[in-house]
Amino acid sequence: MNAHSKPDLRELSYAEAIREAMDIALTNDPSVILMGEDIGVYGGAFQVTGDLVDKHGTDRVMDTPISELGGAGVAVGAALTGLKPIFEFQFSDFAALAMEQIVNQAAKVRYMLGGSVSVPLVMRFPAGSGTGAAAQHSQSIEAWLGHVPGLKVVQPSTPEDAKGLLLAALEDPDPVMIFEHKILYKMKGHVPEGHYTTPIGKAAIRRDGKDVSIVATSLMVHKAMQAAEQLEADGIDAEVIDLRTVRPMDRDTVLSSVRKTGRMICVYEGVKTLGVGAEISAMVAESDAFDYLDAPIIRLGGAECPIPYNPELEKAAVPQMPDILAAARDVVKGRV
Amino acid sequence: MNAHSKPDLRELSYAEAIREAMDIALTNDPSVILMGEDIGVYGGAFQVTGDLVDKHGTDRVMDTPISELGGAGVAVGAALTGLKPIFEFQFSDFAALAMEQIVNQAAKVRYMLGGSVSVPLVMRFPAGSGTGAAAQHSQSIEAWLGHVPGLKVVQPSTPEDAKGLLLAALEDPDPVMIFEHKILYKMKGHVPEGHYTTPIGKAAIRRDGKDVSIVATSLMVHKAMQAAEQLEADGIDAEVIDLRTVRPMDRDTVLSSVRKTGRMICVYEGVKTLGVGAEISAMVAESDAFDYLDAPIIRLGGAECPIPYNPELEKAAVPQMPDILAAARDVVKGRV
Amino acid sequence: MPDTIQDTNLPYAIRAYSPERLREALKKMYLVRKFEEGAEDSYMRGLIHGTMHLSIGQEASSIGSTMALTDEDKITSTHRGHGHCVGKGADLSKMFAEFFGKESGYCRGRGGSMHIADPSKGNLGANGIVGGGLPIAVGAALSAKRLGTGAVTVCFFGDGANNEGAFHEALNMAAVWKLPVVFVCENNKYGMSTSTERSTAVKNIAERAAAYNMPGVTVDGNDFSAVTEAVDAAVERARNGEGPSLVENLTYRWRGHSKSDRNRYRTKEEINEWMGRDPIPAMAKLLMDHQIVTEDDVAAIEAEANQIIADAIEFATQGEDPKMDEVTRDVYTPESAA
Amino acid sequence: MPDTIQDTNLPYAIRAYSPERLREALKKMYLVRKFEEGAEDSYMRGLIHGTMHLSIGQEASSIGSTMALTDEDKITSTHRGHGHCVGKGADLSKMFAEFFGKESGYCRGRGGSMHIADPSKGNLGANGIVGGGLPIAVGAALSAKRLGTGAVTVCFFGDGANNEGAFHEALNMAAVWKLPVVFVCENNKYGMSTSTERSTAVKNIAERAAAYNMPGVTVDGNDFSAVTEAVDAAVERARNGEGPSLVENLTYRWRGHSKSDRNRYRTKEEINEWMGRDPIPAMAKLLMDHQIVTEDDVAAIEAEANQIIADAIEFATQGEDPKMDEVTRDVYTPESAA
Ligand SMILES: Cc1ncc(C[n+]2csc(CCOP(=O)(O)OP(=O)(O)O)c2C)c(N)n1
Ligand SMILES: Cc1ncc(C[n+]2csc(CCOP(=O)(O)OP(=O)(O)O)c2C)c(N)n1
Ligand SMILES: [Mg+2]
Ligand SMILES: [Mg+2]
Repeated sequence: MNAHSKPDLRELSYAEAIREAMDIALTNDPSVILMGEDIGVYGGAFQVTGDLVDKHGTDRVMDTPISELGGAGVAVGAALTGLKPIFEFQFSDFAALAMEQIVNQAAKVRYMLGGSVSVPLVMRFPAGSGTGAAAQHSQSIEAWLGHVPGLKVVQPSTPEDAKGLLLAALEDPDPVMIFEHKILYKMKGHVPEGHYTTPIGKAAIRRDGKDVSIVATSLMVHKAMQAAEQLEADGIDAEVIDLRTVRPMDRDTVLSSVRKTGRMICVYEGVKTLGVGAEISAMVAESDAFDYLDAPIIRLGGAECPIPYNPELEKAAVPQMPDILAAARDVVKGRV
Repeated sequence: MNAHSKPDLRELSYAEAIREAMDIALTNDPSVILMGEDIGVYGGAFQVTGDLVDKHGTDRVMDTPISELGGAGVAVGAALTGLKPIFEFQFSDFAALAMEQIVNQAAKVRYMLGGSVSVPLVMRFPAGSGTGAAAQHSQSIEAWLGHVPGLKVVQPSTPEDAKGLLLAALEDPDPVMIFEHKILYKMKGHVPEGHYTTPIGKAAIRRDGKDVSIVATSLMVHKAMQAAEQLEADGIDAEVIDLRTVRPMDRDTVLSSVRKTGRMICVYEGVKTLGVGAEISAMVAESDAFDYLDAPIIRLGGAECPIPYNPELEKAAVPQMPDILAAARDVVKGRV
Repeated sequence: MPDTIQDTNLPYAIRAYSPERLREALKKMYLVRKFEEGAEDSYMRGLIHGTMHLSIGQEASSIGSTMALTDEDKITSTHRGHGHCVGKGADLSKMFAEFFGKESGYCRGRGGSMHIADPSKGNLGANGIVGGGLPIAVGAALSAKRLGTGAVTVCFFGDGANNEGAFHEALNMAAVWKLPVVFVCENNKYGMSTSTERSTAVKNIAERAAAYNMPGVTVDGNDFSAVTEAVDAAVERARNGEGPSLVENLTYRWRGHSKSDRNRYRTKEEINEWMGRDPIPAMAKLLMDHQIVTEDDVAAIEAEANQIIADAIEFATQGEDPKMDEVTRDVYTPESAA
Repeated sequence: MPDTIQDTNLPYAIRAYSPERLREALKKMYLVRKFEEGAEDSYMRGLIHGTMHLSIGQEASSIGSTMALTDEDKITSTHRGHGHCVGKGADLSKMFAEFFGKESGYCRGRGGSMHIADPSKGNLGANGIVGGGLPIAVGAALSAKRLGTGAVTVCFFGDGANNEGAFHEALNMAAVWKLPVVFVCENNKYGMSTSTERSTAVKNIAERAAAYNMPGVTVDGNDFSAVTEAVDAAVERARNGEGPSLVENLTYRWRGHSKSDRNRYRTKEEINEWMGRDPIPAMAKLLMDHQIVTEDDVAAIEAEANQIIADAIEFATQGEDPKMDEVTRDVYTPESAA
């Protein structure tokens, strides 16, 4: 993930990896369409769709009006009747406008209809802070959707997974919500060629360790890896788990790790209270792994405020590498 | 709470208590207005506003068109400019249509503007299952709003608190979201006359006990109380805490209880994963109270499905009294 | 799909449809009425829980608006959707079984009245969210256009729903993309207790079609022939690739909005006036006037409908309850459930 | 508020406003232009992070639409809102300080370009959510009506925003309740990269006013007098209790949508054509033609604007950064923060 790549391996950025996945899907499956605001000639607000419209045309790469609720609903209706839409929200924040279609319709219709339909819908949400775009363009709302049965929710942290999870989402008959971190779009990493899938519902152990389990999501995985490297100097051997999927959560991988290390830190960018780390923590605290815990379960989540504009304040509002370092030292040394 | 009332104490239903609070507010404060769908001549889908329109007129008790996003936004704009709106969603599920105004506007505008405005807005959400109204009319979504800094979120479980928390919300300069359980609307209980407030942010210990802390919300408080009574026969002395406020959560009351009992069960109706109980559990697991825990923290939350229509299935989808009984017995006897 | 008799002095429906189709339509109108009366009765007797929204009085709109549709065509429906289901060919037994919360119901007892659907017949389902079906219908029309199926989608919604943002966004997209969808507004004067005068800035919902550059027409929604004439033209327009239309059927619900309604927002006189414009006898008269049925035929059709409903109630009563350990079944599609 | 010169041969603005007000308006137009050029420059030099949306080319619309407003009147603005702020009397120094993320900025560095507001002057703020301000404006108008303040609210939004459901819901409620609000659509032909032809089913946004039974008018948004004439009439109508109106100002943004724009959706010719219709020289000419200013006056006004901007940048540069331990300050109002 961090410069793990060998010279002979092809590298792509996270955005390019997503684009490649969409290109493969558009090429292989005529029922796939892309929908979203300014994803055509503009190439998407973050240039993720890029020039796909030139190759696949405006019928397959559809610019929608600025109508998030309606657009999401059109995607739901299309998914119910033979298409496989990949719907891009321009910023994840705007999903607040479409919660009704995502939650009351897409997530529930299969259940409400007793299983007679499926909704093969993929939604992409550029998420997170760090771009100086302030409170209405920087949220992490994966916890909302993670709370909703009927949805699957993933947060790729690497270019490889970004492609693999998107292709897996397209093979999934149910709605899959993909939270992509905007800061990761430009990150490069090895991405295998062609079609492959990364399993939805499986966490990845990014670093083996025995002293403390750091369970992180999205961009925080990289901060956790940096912290783990530095912790080595302290003689602390951290295990870093990339959660990858918020729903369904990979209980086994997390619990096994905690049984081994006896200590856990959850690191996530969303607001701490009722964020993803609350579930990770509670899942461990109610399991048999509880008996292996030697210390409280630490959560490092976003500050209890909207994301501020000032760049230094913006950093102060989400967990940073030194916070992880400090927490790991504390929890290992019994200081909490 | 359950027939605790003395003969000389005045009883009202939960719905009547809320109506009385609104009546007092409309009478005392000319800036208060009620907004919502069919809250006027119809009296509200659950007859909570009742005949208030006859007394206060259609300018103060305003029927809105079926426009949840716009209606909520009008309430935000009115709150920014001198009115104190009490906005009723007909069912909490429809808040999914208004998340943008609730979250991106009401919750954030004060912060985004550096503190130069406040949003004295109260929103009421009839919530929960048990009415046979199925998946789009039965959700518990307090966890979504509990995740949002800038909001306060309460869940009254008694008529007395329903009135007191609403009057407290009206005195609060910031947006307060009130989740009212539809099944409680007809429940009777003592309600003091006149104006009083119940503090936002304070849990209530409904029953003292030493063996296990049962932290419950809304309707679940009553199921927990019933369970606690039955547990007496087993020689289990359960403490029942009514959380009352989801944001800000009353850390002190919960932690003190856990320090005393060493065991905790969280009972909540919302979907278990990423529901309110996840936060209660995680808050304890990361605190010093962790050291007092003699057993894993049990969560009893809603099943991982939308609310089904069939009445028996509907019951199976949320925690019931026997579930609490069984969990308490297990956790006290060391079976988990 | 409409047949073709060319005599333009005849009412449209008589020209456009065979006697068989017209008798079937009358029967469907009776079926909707009897289904709802049966549902109401079951509710009163405590056999059904939850709530229900009856469309009694609106049968010409629901049945008339679905005449031109094949099983490949789609509909999206509303909370007041029993008529649409029947129009789209639903099995009354499975509808009743769903009402009773049975495994043999359309939704295996998970959905109830507000979610009856029959995807095999192109019925994408009722919806508990006012306006929820509008963008979904546009999505179905998008599929039809992209996949070249030739299918048309009829999207039902109420006068109240026309003030939802979803209405605006859906109609705009349908128009911009010229999709094969017909928006059928069943204007029964009220959204719950709120009259269109108090909720809607225009007099007729169809006036709003101009904001989307699509044809909009208002018709007597209790006149079967007028409804079919307007909707069929819109369906044909959609089928020909000319884009969406808005048809407004003016009608009235006799019953309260739902079981909690005290009917305080309208007068007895108004209700009585509209009960005098019952669309079912009007349809029977139309068919009798044109020698398509006799009075006896009508009685026989009504009796047949009664029998179907009685059988449906029996079927529903006999049905099995869902298994309690299957409460989380069907949240995810099996191959993918984690 | 408009003054009164009765000679109807004169352009409206000349009749309606005193020479002082007109000179002030020209100065404000320069201030918007210079502010944005300064912001752009600062951005290029790495002094500002985040994004910004420049309204260069649209100054007649923003300044013209706020002429009739007092400090009691309200506005809601958009992501492209610097002009509206200046129109409503904002202090350029505090605007720049906000851009620079300083404690001395309008939002104490918490909001940035997309959230500048000045409630003390009735400016309820820019908005990062397209369409987000529409219902809020209606709420402000509701307050004015209920509290009897006589205030009018001007609600700015873009052509792109007109396809949001919030637009529909807001305009409908404003009309049903006859509220004192003026909806000002700044139609600059594109929502980001999507032209109105590709996004909107009507040609002119003002056509949609009919769906809300309110007056709708389309004017040359680069013609200051045309803008004031249309908006002032709507403000007066609102002030008189006659309800809302929709005014559409046709204009153009010279710059890309934001810093990420490759300008691939429009031609150089189109941009050049509109740059030829610069509203600022047009306004200067109008005032010169009517002997309100001389060429030297215009130069002096421009120089004054330049100086104000230079001072503002200096003020912003000197400003203190927020304290890092105050990151959660102002989430809640102090008395109530828990
Ligand atoms: C989004 C949403 N808001 C409110 C409701 C509650 N509700 C159900 S039906 C209804 C009235 C709908 O009126 P209309 O669209 O005219 O349909 P009608 O009931 O008259 O057939 C309301 C307010 C809902 N189900 N969904
Ligand atoms: C709800 C929402 N959707 C999308 C965006 C992203 N976005 C910001 S500005 C913009 C274009 C808005 O177009 P228009 O309303 O015409 O205003 P203009 O930028 O042309 O001034 C878009 C799509 C947003 N900020 N909010
Ligand atoms: Mg209606
Ligand atoms: Mg624009």
